[in-house]
Amino acid sequence: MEKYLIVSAILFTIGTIGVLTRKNAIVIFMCIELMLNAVNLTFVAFSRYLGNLDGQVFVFFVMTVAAAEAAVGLALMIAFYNNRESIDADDVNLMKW
Amino acid sequence: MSNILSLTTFLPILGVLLLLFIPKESKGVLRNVTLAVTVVTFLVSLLIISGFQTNAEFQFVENRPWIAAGPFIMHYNIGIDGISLWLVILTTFIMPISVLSTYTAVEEKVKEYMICLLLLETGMLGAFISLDLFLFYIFWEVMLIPMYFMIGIWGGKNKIYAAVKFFIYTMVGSLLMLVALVFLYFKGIQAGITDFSLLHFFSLKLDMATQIWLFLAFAFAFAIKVPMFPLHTWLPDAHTEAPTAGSVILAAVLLKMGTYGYVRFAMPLFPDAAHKFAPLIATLAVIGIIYAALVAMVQEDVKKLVAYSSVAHLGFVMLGVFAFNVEGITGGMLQMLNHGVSTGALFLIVGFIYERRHTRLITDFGGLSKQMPIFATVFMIVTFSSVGLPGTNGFVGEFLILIGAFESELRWWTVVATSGVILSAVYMLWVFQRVMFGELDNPKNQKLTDLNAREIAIMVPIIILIFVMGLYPKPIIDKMDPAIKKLVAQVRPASFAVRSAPAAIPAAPVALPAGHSEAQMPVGQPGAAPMPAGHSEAPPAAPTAKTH
Amino acid sequence: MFDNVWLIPFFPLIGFLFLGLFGKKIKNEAVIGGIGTLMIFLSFLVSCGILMQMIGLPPEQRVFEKVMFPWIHSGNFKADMAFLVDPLSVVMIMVVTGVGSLIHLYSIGYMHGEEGFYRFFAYLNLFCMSMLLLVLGNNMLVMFIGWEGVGLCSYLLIGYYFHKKSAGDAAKKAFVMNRVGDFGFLIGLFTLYWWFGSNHNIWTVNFTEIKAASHLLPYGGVVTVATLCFFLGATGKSAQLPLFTWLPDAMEGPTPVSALIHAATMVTAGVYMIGRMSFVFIKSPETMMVVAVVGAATAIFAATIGTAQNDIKRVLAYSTVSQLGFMFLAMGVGAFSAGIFHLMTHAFFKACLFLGSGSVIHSMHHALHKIHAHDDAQDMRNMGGLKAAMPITFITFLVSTIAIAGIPGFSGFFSKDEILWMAFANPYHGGLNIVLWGIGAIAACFTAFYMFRLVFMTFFGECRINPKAKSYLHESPLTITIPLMVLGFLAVVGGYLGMPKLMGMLPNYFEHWLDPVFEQANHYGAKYAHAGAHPSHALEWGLMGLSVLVAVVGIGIAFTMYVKNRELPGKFVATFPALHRAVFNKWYVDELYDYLFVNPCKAFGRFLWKGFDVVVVDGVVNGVANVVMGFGGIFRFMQSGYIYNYAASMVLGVVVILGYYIFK
Amino acid sequence: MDMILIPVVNMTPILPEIFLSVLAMVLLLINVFSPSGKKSRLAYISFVGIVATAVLVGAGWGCHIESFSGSVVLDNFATFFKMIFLVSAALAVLISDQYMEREGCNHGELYPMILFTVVGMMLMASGTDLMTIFLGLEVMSVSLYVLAGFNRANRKSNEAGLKYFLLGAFSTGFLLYGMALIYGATGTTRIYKIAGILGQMTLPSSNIMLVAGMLLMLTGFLFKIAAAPFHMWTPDVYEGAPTPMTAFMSAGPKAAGFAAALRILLVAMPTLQIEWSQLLWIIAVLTMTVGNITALRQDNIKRMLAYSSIAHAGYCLVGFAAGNSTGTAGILFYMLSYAFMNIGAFAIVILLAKKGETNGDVKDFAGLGFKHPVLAVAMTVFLFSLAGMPPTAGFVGKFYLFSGAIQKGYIWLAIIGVLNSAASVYYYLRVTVYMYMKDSTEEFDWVQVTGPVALALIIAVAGSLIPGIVPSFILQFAQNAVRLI
Amino acid sequence: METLFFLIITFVVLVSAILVTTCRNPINSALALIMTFFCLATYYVMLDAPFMAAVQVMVYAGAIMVLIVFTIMLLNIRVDAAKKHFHKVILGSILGFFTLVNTLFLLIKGQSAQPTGPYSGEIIKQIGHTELIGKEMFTNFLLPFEITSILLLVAIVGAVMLAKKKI
Repeated sequence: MEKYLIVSAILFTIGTIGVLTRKNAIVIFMCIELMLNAVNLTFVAFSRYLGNLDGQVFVFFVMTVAAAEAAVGLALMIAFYNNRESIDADDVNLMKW
Repeated sequence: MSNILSLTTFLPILGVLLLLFIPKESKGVLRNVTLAVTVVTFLVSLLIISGFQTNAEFQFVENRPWIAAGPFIMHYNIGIDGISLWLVILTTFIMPISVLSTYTAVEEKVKEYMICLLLLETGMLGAFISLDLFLFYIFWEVMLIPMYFMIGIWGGKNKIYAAVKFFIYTMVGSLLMLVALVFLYFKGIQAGITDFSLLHFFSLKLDMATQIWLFLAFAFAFAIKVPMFPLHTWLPDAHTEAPTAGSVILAAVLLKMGTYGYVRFAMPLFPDAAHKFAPLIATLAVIGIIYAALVAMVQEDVKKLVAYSSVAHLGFVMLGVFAFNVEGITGGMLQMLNHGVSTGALFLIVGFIYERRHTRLITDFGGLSKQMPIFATVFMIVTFSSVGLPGTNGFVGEFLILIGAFESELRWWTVVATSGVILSAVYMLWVFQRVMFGELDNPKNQKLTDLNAREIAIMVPIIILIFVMGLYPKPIIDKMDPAIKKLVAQVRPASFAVRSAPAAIPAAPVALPAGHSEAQMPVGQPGAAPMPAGHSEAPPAAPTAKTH
Repeated sequence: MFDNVWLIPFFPLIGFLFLGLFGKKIKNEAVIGGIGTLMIFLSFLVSCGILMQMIGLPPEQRVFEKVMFPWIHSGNFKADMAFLVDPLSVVMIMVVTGVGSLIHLYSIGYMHGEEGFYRFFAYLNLFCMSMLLLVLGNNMLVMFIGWEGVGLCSYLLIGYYFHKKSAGDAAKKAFVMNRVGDFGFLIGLFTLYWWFGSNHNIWTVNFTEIKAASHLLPYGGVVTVATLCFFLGATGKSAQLPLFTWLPDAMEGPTPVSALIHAATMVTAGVYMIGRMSFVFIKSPETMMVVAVVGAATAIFAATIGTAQNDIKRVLAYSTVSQLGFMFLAMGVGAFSAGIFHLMTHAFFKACLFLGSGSVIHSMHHALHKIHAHDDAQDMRNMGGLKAAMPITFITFLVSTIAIAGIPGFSGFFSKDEILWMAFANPYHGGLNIVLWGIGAIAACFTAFYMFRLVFMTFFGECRINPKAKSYLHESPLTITIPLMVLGFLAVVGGYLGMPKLMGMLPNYFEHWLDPVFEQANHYGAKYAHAGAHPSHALEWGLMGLSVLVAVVGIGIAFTMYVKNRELPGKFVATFPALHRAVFNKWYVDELYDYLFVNPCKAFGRFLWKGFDVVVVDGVVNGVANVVMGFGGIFRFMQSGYIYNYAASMVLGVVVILGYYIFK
Repeated sequence: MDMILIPVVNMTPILPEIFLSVLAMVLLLINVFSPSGKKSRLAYISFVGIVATAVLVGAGWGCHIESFSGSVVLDNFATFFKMIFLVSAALAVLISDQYMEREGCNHGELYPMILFTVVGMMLMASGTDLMTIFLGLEVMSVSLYVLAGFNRANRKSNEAGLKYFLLGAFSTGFLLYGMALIYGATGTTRIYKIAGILGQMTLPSSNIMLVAGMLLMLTGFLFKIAAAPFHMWTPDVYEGAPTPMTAFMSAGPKAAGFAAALRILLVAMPTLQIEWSQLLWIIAVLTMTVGNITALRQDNIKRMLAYSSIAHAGYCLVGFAAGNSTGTAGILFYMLSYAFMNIGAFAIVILLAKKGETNGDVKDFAGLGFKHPVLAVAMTVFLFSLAGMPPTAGFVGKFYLFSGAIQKGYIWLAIIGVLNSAASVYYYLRVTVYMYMKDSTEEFDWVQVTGPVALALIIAVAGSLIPGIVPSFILQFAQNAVRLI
Repeated sequence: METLFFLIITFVVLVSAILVTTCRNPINSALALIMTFFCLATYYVMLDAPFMAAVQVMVYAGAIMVLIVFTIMLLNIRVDAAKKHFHKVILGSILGFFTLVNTLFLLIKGQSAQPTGPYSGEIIKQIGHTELIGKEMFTNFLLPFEITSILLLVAIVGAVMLAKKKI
């Protein structure tokens, strides 16, 4: 089981780094999805190891959530793009200080 | 009759409700109604004096459940004793005068101004009558709000800075006090006390370390309000910018909150710590007296000068209060009243000339005596009252403070403080000279008119009080005497008895065991007989001495 | 009659209140002056009644206390509004009301036409009330009311011509210097009160109670501290070294004020106070010595300054300071009754002198006014030869001058000689006695010199006034001259009340009268007096002769310099310019005080305000606010608006939190 | 193949959620048939619906019903929080209409979204399973992303939505990872079971996986609460979002975050209290300080209120760190009063702003005090309540929060708290300074108070004042609520 | 054999994950992400969770990624500017490194619960994964399941509302 956990940890980290380094909002969102997937892997691994299915049910819900977020998030990005002709995260700084 | 304290306190709120229905264009009506409300409040408060029994107990007590949730139980618990009685009267007395003083001074936003005044009155009265620590804190803070607006809206050039500084400065102190208050409450819970009632906490015994911290927190809050050196800088700003009535109330009543806080809360609640810090506080008080006097001397703005003089006067009060004997505390209490009357009057006087000339710079005046003889007389009387001339009110308090402090451990402090008497004469007379004496050479001053009937009506009661309190203070002292004796007994920790004993018994070594025997005596019980300092002879001491 | 003692201060109080409140409405000066004078005269009548009653009592019963109402009662402290009638206070009330009445009367004429006439009389009445409270108070606190009250009136009256800056300055200076003294008074009071209370559980400020307990007081020690403090109070009120400079300045007030307050009554309060507490003062040999030395030093010091002044009133003022020095010398050598005696005689002749000078000034002023000249009406250099124009003034003035100079047969001789003799023969100060006597004698010589210089410059020689004004000089009206004559008469005969035993013609009524008051003091003094100091009669006669001689020498020098050989003063000045300048400028004491106290205080105050209060104290307050605001700025710019920054902050938080818990 | 037997479940605990969801769906339908100028009716309907829900919720007071095999519970704690959500939603609905009309938004979908948000928050408050809580949180978050970006035409609103979405989703990652670790360490996601398992562990704090899971999960909630250092989104999103939604966001979701975190930590992990209260101690200090100090330098009033809301989260964390009944009851009370005072303050901001959210600087308040005295007085009440001056609800709330810390022995935390609150006074006062003490030629003729806003203001003023003067009854409810979890 | 397979999959998943975060072109990132999802599905199969694998492929690789790619196409997003923000990269890497250290350490040091659950690999294989999941979901986790319906409704409404062209 531990190997899966480690893989998931690495994936989670890669996702985090992606969020921190990329500037395209969609890519950032993809990195977040990567993080969620890493968590999913953890859940499934634990679930398998512990022998109960709660974790896998959880994963199922996480996927739903991811889908919902994707829908709303991408809609937001489109709205943003409509106004600003850009989806660059660095352009999301009208408000600061 | 039993609700008379509540009635007095909340009458101004009723007045506010009344004012709300008066259109803001009818300024005269607004003024007269407010005046009527304050006068009625004053008259009602006179009933309190007549019903007041001369004893040490709290009277007109009302005790109603208010908040009870979780660990906290607060009551609407009010009552007065001799100490708070006169402060209540002072407040109700000053209010009509302040209202009257604004008849021409405030021409804009009259309605709001009057509402602020009335709210302020309720806040001040509430703080003086609260016997529940939490209730006290509420009123203590509530007072800030109307005062803040009074300074900020109707103030002078730098009003915003002054108002905000006043507010935040006071707030910092009182919030720390709040922490201490809650801490104290939890200590009380451990000792079986179930609510915030002040009287219950008087019997609470705390260890020294706790007392020290709590005392410091309380003392800090009160010291800001007093204000004591070096926490005084908000005061000159606030006073200078505030409208006349604001300054009057600030000086006459609000500053008393600080000293009253010491007398009512900080000292009896934490007697040991109070004694421990007495030298420190006395030092600050004395520094305040001298320092404020020196600074006042060189002021260019009359109002600022009076503000600094307040710092000096309040320094005297603190010195007296921390003498821990009847004379000192009585003197302190009297000085609080005196300062309320005379410094209030000084601010009124400054207000009069400011209204006429729209300047307060000393150099803009000179020779006004010629043009305004009545004003000159009034100013002079008040000046000498402030200086503490015997026969005026200022003397009685100052003298009792000094003699009380001299009797106590604070002898050398007293000597220094007494020199403040000289300095007060210097700065007050100097300003009087520069404003009133000399040639009337400024053409603008040559058109000045003397006081009108309203202004005289404002000053007459004050002047009468100045002399009455100076020549026959006995009724006032008598009413507060039992309460002060009780207080002195309360703030008299065992360790202090040890120190004062040698003075009473010539054979010094004998005194130590005497102190021990007294240490077992329950300190601060309401019923404990008041024992003037130096009376603590302990007969069992002699046999013990033989064993040495 | 004793029961009615309260009437004595009460009448002037009524006068004050009436004139103060309604005086402005009364346009008739005669009514105002009449009321003012009547009130104090009524007090005088009551005082006479009391005197009569007291004379009728045996000496040991001549003490009476009258409690009016309780005043300050708090804890151990008790002070009532109460009066003490004893021989000492009777002497004082007689002087105050007597001289006071005369001066009131005088003022009606002198103040004629002044703006604020009513105000003057109101203040004068208030002063009388305060002074009477001072002398009648049965405890230190009532005394202190009077003590400060007279200071207040002095302030008001010196500042009577408030439009003059110098008047305002002088008034303030007087009050502040008095306050310095009051500081001492208070500390002395505290010390005594505290010592009795904490050691013997006697908490009192009452004179009779202190007197009854005074046997408990130790010699020296705490008593020295207390009495020195009291003495500081006395120096302030009575213009002794080092607090004397206000008195000459106080001459800015109208002349009757100078006569009443700054010569006859108020300034003697310090002497009275020491007399009242003689039983305490005597317990401290050190203090006694200090009092004597300060008295003697003041006497000579002021006298020297008096020799070089040209303002007629200033000369008299320095003379007053000097005479007060004599009184303190008397007190310091234990000659209490002699001191009080000199107080009384001095009240007569110095009041007369001042009123006389007032009469001169009045006349000069009118004359100069008529011709619209702006010469100084008080400058002696503008006078001369006035004896012809103003005979009554001249004669009374001359009589008083002789009295103050100490020519036998006049009142000043008796009292001053008694003091000088006691300075020499007192049993307390050992070897210092001769010095004290010597200084006193030289001061007496100076006194005679400058007083006659004054007389010669004013009344003799040719008239130096503006010739056009000369014809307008005339004698003053009756309201002015009557008091002059009465006082002149008293200046002559007053001394016979206290004729030295030595002369044996009359018993020393005065000393006998005061015996009950000072008996105890003398008793205490005997404890440490040098036994056997009993100089012979011959010596006493000899010294008396010597003191007369020095007076005559003084007069002689004055005559030589100012009548016979007018060039001498100029030559003298030319020979010793520095000395003259120093003396003329009052030894630069005022400048010294400015330099030592006034200016540093102001500078320090300014520093505390601008440098400390605004910069340091408020600086800290505002500094805290600014630091907080500064952090606000920093935090604000951390809020960059970039998502990656925000995310980084979150990750950082997570990493730190996790790291701490994992690796702790 | 067996049939899956769907168990018979007690629906009582989620009746309000069901009711609100149905209402929201109905509203969606009504919206479709409402012409674009007549969307206000949706506001009224949803207000009435919320009031009805409140009655429904109130009826559940005193019950303790677990249902859905331990996924959800109806207890006083949940009820109290649901009331807070409903209050904030009701006030938000009342103030939305006028704003949206002015800004020219089609606000038909707004009200269903608000209701869905409330459903999510309610599930967070009453959920006893990490999954329920997580899904509640997501329902709430997703709706909030939409609400923040609701004004599509406005660039700031777009940006707010996007920022909130990206950061929110990011924080969800951590939250989930934490939940995964807890699941791994305990083998379950049911809060009561976790409590049981932890109770049996000898030294739960030595299990790093458990502690780390708890911490990671906590960071997720701290993000919603807007606690430092997870607070950075707050000012930007609050500034950009449509003002009524800012108001709503500052009150409701914050409370929901507290509800979930409180329930998980207090019920499931009391044995780890040393760890989490230590952490919260520091975070409380950071949050208060950063919030207050930064707010000092703000000119835009929405942004200032955003920083102030960070600070207020800090105050609540003080009570949270204490973790005793006084402190937690304080949080409950405070969140309720905060809903009143903060939404009230935002209501005034809405009234004062002009189209396009201009006129939103503190200095634009100049002269309001005497031109619109009633509004100014109301604003003053809100500000003083936010500042914690007696006799307002804000004071009593703070009093209880700090008292909790003192009771727990965290004196210094309380002291830092009060010092912060003293500093905060400055920026609240600044608004009153402008309102009353600065003159302006502005006539404020565009300011008009419509009925719903007036109603909201009245409710808000009453809610900020009355609990300050007679706080006892609400405090007792709060005490009851925390006693039973 | 299984270990080798695992290693290969792990290699692929890591490489594709890194590609997600490094590819300049969002489309490439998206494709890499799809690859990652597939690998994860493989893991799920290896962990006896075939149903999850199926869902993973359908929901993630199918629905979500299609959505994302569609959006990328729709918005016609250009390649990231050549200029890299190095401070961002460095900051991100450092923080990432510490995150990794923390996570790995806690995973290794932490103790998971005892495997006491009823569903061992054999039972799953015997009854069938899908059925078990379904059973769990409709009994124990009925409420969360219902909530997802609301969630999806919210998402739909929100997305439509935000993205529709003209209101």
